[in-house]
Amino acid sequence: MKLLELLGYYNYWVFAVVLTVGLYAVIRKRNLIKKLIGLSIFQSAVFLLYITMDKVEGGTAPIIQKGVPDQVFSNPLPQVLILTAIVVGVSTLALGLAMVVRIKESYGTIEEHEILGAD
Amino acid sequence: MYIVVSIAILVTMVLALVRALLGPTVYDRVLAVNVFGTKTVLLLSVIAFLYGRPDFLDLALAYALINVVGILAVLEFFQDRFRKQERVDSD
Amino acid sequence: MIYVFALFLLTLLVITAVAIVRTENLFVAVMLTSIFSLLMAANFFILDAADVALTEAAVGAGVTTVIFLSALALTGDWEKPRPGGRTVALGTVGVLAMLLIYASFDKPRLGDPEAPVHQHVAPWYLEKTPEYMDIPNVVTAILSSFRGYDTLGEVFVVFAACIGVLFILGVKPARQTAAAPQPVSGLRHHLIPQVVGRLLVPFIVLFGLYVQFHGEYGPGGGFQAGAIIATGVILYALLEGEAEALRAVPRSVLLALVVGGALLYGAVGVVCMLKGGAFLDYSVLAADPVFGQQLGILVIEAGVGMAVCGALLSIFHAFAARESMT
Amino acid sequence: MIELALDVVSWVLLAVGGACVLIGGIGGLRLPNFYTRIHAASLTDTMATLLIFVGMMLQSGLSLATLKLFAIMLFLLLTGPTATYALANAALLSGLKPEGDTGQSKHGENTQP
Repeated sequence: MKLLELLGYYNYWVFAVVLTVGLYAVIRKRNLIKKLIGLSIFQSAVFLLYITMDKVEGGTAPIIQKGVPDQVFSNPLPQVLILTAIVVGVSTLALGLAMVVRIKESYGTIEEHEILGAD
Repeated sequence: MYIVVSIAILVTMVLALVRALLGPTVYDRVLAVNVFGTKTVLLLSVIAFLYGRPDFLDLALAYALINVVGILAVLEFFQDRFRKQERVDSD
Repeated sequence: MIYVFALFLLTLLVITAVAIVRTENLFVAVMLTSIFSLLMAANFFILDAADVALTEAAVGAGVTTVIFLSALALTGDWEKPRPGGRTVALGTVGVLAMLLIYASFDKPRLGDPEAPVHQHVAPWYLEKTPEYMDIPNVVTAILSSFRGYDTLGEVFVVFAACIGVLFILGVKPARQTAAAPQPVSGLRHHLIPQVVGRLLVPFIVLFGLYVQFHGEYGPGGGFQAGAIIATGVILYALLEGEAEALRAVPRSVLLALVVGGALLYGAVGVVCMLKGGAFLDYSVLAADPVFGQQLGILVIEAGVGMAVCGALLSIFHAFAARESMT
Repeated sequence: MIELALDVVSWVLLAVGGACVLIGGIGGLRLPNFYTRIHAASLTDTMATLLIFVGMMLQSGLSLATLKLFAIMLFLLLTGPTATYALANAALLSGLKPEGDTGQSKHGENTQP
């Protein structure tokens, strides 16, 4: 029983590791695009946490089928939050990349230390 | 029966990921992404049947259609860079 | 049994994330990011989140890769490695990981029905949806009707991001390079992808519309449909060249789509107020409240689809136009 | 009786499809250079798609799901080879020459695409 019970927490551990990998990329890497990629990994980890919480044992996706009498459903609420968060995430990512392109044109580099040096 | 097929697909995904990480030339990585995409479509269809909810096949259909866009975008990206390199070499 | 799949795919997810951060070549990082998004969609699907998986698929496979590649084409392709000790960064990140893993032990196990998150609001939604809206897809019902005001906020965020990108990339570059911006021709000499692509684009757009209007009965809705249709037009732009795609869907139409989608959403809210209900309370839209809700959901999903499709496409064209300038 | 026959046939198809997928994965990993790997990956892709989807279609009988399965199979069969062709074409154009019989990949490091 111990292994199966530990297995139940595996999702949270993966969330913790992917979150810290994303944070490491944002902190450590100096290339602005690599920072944005790290940010999107960080975001995906948070999405994974929300969707892990919505799963109910033996439940299916919350789409009510007419015929089936009593059906166990997974929790629809986190899915709604994450659905919009993904599209917003891509839009802000595009905004970030647009700024990186303009930084490259005015500073000639997208390495953070060179930009700070140039100022 | 679906479980055996999904296990086979998952193992192939691992192999494709290893090829994506190792791949010497960049085109190996593009090939790995292509293989990975096709396997995801297969995996999603098999799991939709495994869960007994065949009306979720829309997801696999979406992937089947959209996968090729990423690959062509990569090749377009390479073609531009190759053409820019040629222009730099010529003048 | 789902533990086997979840175990496999989550481990792959961690490996891909670490690989993305470690590679020096940014292009390889973008390729691994598209694998990362494929894995995320598979994970969402296994955890019973069909709508979210479809959104991740529609957005992750096509649009994210294309936007990243356009940005890479305009900036450098290589990342300068950073010498020096990594101990400080690794130390802080390691401590944070330990804390998070320690905190996860008093969380409910995966799929535990008695978990507090399933006790309060979710059962109410699951009961009230057949009663108020009578549509099968509870996620779309919550997204568009119970939390319609919040989704309105989401549409305005996408709208603002699109306008932001257009402003930032609209300005002429400081140093106009001497080379005349030769028209970016599509994959000209690739005959086979062009023929197949020309055959595929209508099906992608048709599938996008199917996802749009199928939002009540199965996984689907405005966000996914907008992303899928945008991916279809991006495929057309890749094959025929960006100028050709602009001729097919000109910029004025794109801006009209973005503004129209957001306005349509707001207008439905105002109409509800005019007919005596609260803002975005669709039951007053028609005589029978259930039909009014369904009508309201259909119209605002169309508004969301238009806004997202227009925003993603104008972002793509802004990047592509920038590419042909430099 | 028919039900049993259908089940057996679809199981066989699924098993062979799974084996095909596995062969493609292993081939993609072990073969020496790019052009041999592209053979392994793409040929078995198309074959496995055919087998697995026909196997599943037999299981689901005449229903909307069968139509969706057929549509997925059709688009996969359409886009898979196209993507592989475009990939091989781009690789050839950018100077990655297929090896003769030397077998070792000339482009060791991926700095030069």
